[in-house]
Amino acid sequence: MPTDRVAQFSIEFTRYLDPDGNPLGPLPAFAANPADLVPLYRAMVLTRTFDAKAVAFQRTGRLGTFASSLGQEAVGVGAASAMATNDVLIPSFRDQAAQLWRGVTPVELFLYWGGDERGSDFAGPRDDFPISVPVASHVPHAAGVALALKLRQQSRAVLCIIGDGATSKGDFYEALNFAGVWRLPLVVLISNNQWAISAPRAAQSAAETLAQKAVAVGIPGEQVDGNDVIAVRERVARALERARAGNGASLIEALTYRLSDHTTADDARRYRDDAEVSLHWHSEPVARLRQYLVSQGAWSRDAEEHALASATTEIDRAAEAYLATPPQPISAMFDHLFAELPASLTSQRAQAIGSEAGDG
Amino acid sequence: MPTDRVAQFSIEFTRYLDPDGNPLGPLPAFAANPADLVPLYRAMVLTRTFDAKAVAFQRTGRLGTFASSLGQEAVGVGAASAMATNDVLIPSFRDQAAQLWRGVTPVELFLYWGGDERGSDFAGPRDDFPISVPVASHVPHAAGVALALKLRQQSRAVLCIIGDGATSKGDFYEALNFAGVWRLPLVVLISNNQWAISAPRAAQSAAETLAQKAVAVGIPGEQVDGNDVIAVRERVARALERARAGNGASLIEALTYRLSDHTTADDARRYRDDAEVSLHWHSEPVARLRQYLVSQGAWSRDAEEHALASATTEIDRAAEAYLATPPQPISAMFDHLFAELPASLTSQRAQAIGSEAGDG
Amino acid sequence: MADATLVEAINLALARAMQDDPRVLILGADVGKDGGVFRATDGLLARFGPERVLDTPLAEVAIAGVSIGLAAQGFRPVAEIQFMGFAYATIDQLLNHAARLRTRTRGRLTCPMVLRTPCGAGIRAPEHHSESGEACFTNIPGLRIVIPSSPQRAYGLLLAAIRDPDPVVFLEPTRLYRAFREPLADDGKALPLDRCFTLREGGDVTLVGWSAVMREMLAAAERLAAEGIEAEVIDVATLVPLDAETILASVAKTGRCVICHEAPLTGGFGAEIAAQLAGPGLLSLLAPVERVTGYDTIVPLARLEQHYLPSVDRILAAVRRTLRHG
Amino acid sequence: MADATLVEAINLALARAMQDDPRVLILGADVGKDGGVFRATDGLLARFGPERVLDTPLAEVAIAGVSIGLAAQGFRPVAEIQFMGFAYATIDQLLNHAARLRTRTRGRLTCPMVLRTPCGAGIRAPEHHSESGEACFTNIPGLRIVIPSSPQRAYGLLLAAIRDPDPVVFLEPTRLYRAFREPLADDGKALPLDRCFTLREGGDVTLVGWSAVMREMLAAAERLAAEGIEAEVIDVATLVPLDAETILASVAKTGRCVICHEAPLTGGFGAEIAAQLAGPGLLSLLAPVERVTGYDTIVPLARLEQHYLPSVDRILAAVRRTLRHG
Ligand SMILES: Cc1ncc(C[n+]2csc(CCOP(=O)(O)OP(=O)(O)O)c2C)c(N)n1
Ligand SMILES: Cc1ncc(C[n+]2csc(CCOP(=O)(O)OP(=O)(O)O)c2C)c(N)n1
Ligand SMILES: [Mg+2]
Ligand SMILES: [Mg+2]
Repeated sequence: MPTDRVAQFSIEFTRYLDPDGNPLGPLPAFAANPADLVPLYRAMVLTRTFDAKAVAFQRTGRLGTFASSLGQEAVGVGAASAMATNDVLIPSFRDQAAQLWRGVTPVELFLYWGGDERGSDFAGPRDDFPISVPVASHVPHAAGVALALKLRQQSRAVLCIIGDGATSKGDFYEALNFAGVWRLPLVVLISNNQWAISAPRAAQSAAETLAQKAVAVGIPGEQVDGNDVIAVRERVARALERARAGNGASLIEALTYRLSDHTTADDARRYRDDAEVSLHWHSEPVARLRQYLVSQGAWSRDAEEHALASATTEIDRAAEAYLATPPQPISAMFDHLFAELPASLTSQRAQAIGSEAGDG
Repeated sequence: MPTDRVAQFSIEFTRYLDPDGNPLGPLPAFAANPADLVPLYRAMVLTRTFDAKAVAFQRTGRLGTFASSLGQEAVGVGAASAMATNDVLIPSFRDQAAQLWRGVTPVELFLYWGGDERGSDFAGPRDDFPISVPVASHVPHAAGVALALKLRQQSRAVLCIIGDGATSKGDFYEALNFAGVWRLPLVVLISNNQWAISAPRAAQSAAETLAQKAVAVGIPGEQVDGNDVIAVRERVARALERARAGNGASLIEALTYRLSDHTTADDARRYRDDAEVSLHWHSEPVARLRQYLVSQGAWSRDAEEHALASATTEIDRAAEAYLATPPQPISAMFDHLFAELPASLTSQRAQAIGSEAGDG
Repeated sequence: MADATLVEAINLALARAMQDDPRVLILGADVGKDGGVFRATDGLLARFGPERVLDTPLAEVAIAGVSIGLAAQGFRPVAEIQFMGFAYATIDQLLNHAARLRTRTRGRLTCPMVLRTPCGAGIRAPEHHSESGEACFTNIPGLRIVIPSSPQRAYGLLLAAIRDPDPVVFLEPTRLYRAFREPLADDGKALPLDRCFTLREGGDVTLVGWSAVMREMLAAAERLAAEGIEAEVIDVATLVPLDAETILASVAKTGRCVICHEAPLTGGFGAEIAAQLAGPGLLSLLAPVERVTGYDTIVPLARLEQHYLPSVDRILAAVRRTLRHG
Repeated sequence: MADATLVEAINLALARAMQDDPRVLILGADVGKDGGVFRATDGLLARFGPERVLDTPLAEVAIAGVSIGLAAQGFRPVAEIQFMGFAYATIDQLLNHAARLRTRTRGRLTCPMVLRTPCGAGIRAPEHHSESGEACFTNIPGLRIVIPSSPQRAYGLLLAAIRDPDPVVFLEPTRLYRAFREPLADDGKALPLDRCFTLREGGDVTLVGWSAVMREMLAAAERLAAEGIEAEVIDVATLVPLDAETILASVAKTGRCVICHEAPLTGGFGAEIAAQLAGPGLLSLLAPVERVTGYDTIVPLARLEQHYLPSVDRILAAVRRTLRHG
């Protein structure tokens, strides 16, 4: 049969530290001095502490439904630490690790998950988007922001984080295709935690890897060990540099695992074996980096105790501040809807405020 | 850097006849006897004759906006001739070649494009879908029909035809991903005519081929010369057999060219060089197969004249029949909306019929 | 005859429909082992198997579109979209295809599908999980739009929706999923899809609405009864096709009407009912028609949510305004 | 001051907005060299270059979503969707994001975008090209919905929409694109986005509507005038936010109202206007409010299309019914 091979592709996987924290080869420059990795470690600990507190608050009725990132801390910390301050983060609902690194405060996160819109009015990264609850619906926004940066000829890039389930959605695909056509300064990072609520990775797509979805839109795609914060940071940094340099978008699939329930409203035991979860505890990211730091004499039991203590103090203070924050006035419901409230809504606003006493 | 190659892919391109109709190698079994290819040739001629008449009718106000398939006849005829009668066709708006082969009558096509819904009530292939005008929105339907066939354990398959522009849409991608996960008996055929109205192929996606979009969903993808009816039929037949045998979905990109304006409402000169069009006339499918048949002594000037004459007669007869078909009664607007017209609509129906005289 | 919550009634109706008709299938994200994020499909996978309860990838457009293909082939798919906030993406498929496949083919192909999705606020849910978006679907000819407000009506109306030969959008108020129980006979009896339900009779004022806020309407009626004011309470239940007759007949009797829904006021479906009263019903009206609804704002997050929802007090205030006339 | 058609007015407004404000961008399929399938963007690529007139791949969801990202970054994207039939896919992005980005972030990020799309029947277009789907957008808080019905209003309202700091859905009646010309001063003057337009004054009956059918309403008013009946004709133009005052004031004067739109009756936005009359406007009504609209059916293909559209005769018949009262 007269056929020619017209195109070829391959997907690579990168990892620097094995699950026990042993280096598999020379580490990238930023990791040359183990002490420089301590901030990454502290950030993962802070995230884990925040998650634990948030789950506890939800259980005791002080927070709404919450999505823990337990086991995925390296994805967010590795990626955010690879970003420049003026890059833009467009996160999903499980990306508190990245948000905290970017300067979103724990108080703001508590407020948001506690049902207060002010939690998305970040004092810190003003261009960063609020988290996207509708899965993958923010990837087009990320493409739009990236287009804005490109049109202004700024050397800035956009990082958009999504889950494995999000890769099944058309908006993810359409936006990635735009990014390919326009060579946008965009990096889409898939935090593949192997589950989308009860759907295991294999039920989400017949694709052998999620990284290869890049092939469909003609951009580079690769896999990285999402529990190896060094690998995540190195690969995301490279992709962001590429983007800022005008060489276009890329897709990175970080392989990690959701050690928690999907959210506090979920009971994973209905669909997932505990055995599988226990297995994955062996490769979780915090212990992995700790083991490496300890092996390099850059970390100690003391340091660990101090780190945990200071993280706990910081989160507890934030929790207090959150609980002490009075709710917004009812009028807030109307006051951010438009730049200027249309005349037709002033009576509704008055009614709502008036009903304050009687109602609720 | 510690990296492993974890996946590899390649895309192949198939062609049996070169643009001058010279075989590049042994032909598939169905083409062993040149005489067996004559029905394919006649079908392409019939389609081209229908298109010419439809365009003429539109120009003279006897038909609505119409999309000619000039230059793409081999895609539809090759693919449809590879289908079993009880396979299901889910076509786009430029797939009259496939529809005619499947038994949709020229009268039905004229009625449809003339603005009469009865044109989609095919007397022939009852399971085939009406053409889809919203680009790519029918690919999910094709996946659904394929799922139905699979659940009933029938050895039937679905052929869905789309354009190159359609491959940028999320519904195409979502449906193809479902087909991958569920190993559906579905073949999606891209009639890549290099243009989506004014958007050239390169502006549609940075992907080197459209066939490689299959990689994103873990199904086989390949390219075929869409102006070589033998190649199209052979590759589509193989993919359909694979589907019927329970081995899942595949994606085929047929490379062809839109020799006409996008539709009768379009003026391609606004965005496309005539030089490019002339160039592509050299590789158009009808002449290519004719040259092969002639070289094999299976076709002659006489045969050609007869073929054209009979095609013209058939299309003219159909055109007459279409023009002679009175419009539906106004009540038709209501009578196919629901299985049973809700009481709340009976008065609207009466009003519409009543206004027949006064109105319009 | 056991008591059931609304979500249990949905589950019973689904099981009954699947048992009665092998063409009925369920598909959606997490509808299998997980039993749906609200447990509406709990146990159905175990009972009917993976060929009739299909977990899908996470893609609402395809869930709707695949259902259309299944329906055209003679199946009776019941698709679940996890929250209304994610159902808007399916409007394209519903409007351009499901609602008109029969019309487009003059009846050759039809689309007997049901698209189920939870709606409404009041459960302190995350962002995008509290909308009442029914008005995005009520001006789409070819669709039926149904919203039950009790376990019994949920059961009977869902059975009717599944048996209906045309597409139905079936909205389920999350606030009522587990709010209360009702005796429910799992007898396979469907309720009519073209009829309002009069929950309480009264001659002084008509309260008409749908979805979760029916509870506040009934509570308001109680309070009024204590004052000797008899309110007639009507659950529209099937918004499209609308049973205007029942509403008009009630207002012909009471002369006063308060329309109540959780969705925003402007362009909400309550306007259609008010329009019926301004038209055919005008001569019955003794007082201006009142609408008590959600405000024309985004539903606030949990901390302010309850101030958005129509309250018993707002309903009572509206009723009192209507009673001041004539 | 040259005469212009509606589509030429759109083109002039786009050019003016781009010239006045470097943040204004145009994006969509075929908006570049081709100048848009209706030529609304004709010449803009040549004049403003490929960095401000962007041809996109064929993907409506992304066109809307990318516009949101651009707007959040301070650009003023004007996105074109080729036909309303393909705009429904963007409701998810408009409702869940564009309409609430300001609300979600307490004003930190905003969404000053315009989504333009042609709407309506009457040009013998192919399937899915003739819908009037405005009611799918009018119950979405945070969005403005605008439909001009003349070249002058198209020009002034589009300028206002582009300058507005919040998202606007701008619908353009294809039937009017080239139906008639009007003197148009390309003076960069915007028209208010919160006001109805009274096209003709009269004391006997109020005709209120929007989009292409304004022409039939004006023709009906002519015919009535010949009989000595003075109709006041109001073009709502901006459906949301609705200027109910102007309509109520007119009906307070006339006591009679006929609402007209091309979209289907049930759940159409005309119901909102009737609801205003049944509420605050009730005491002015001397006759039942009439609605003359498209039927609750799929818009038929070309051969029956004209029987679907509201006609002058249907409007006149409705007016006569209102005049029989009081
Ligand atoms: C469009 C959409 N559909 C459904 C949901 C409900 N939902 C919330 S999270 C989730 C699973 C997401 O899985 P994945 O993308 O892998 O992210 P993860 O939760 O694993 O972080 C679903 C289905 C949603 N939020 N958005
Ligand atoms: C969803 C959608 N968007 C826009 C259009 C308008 N439109 C009709 S055909 C077309 C181009 C389609 O290009 P392609 O898929 O390559 O098919 P071709 O016309 O080349 O056969 C467009 C944009 C449409 N019909 N559907
Ligand atoms: Mg996941
Ligand atoms: Mg094409």
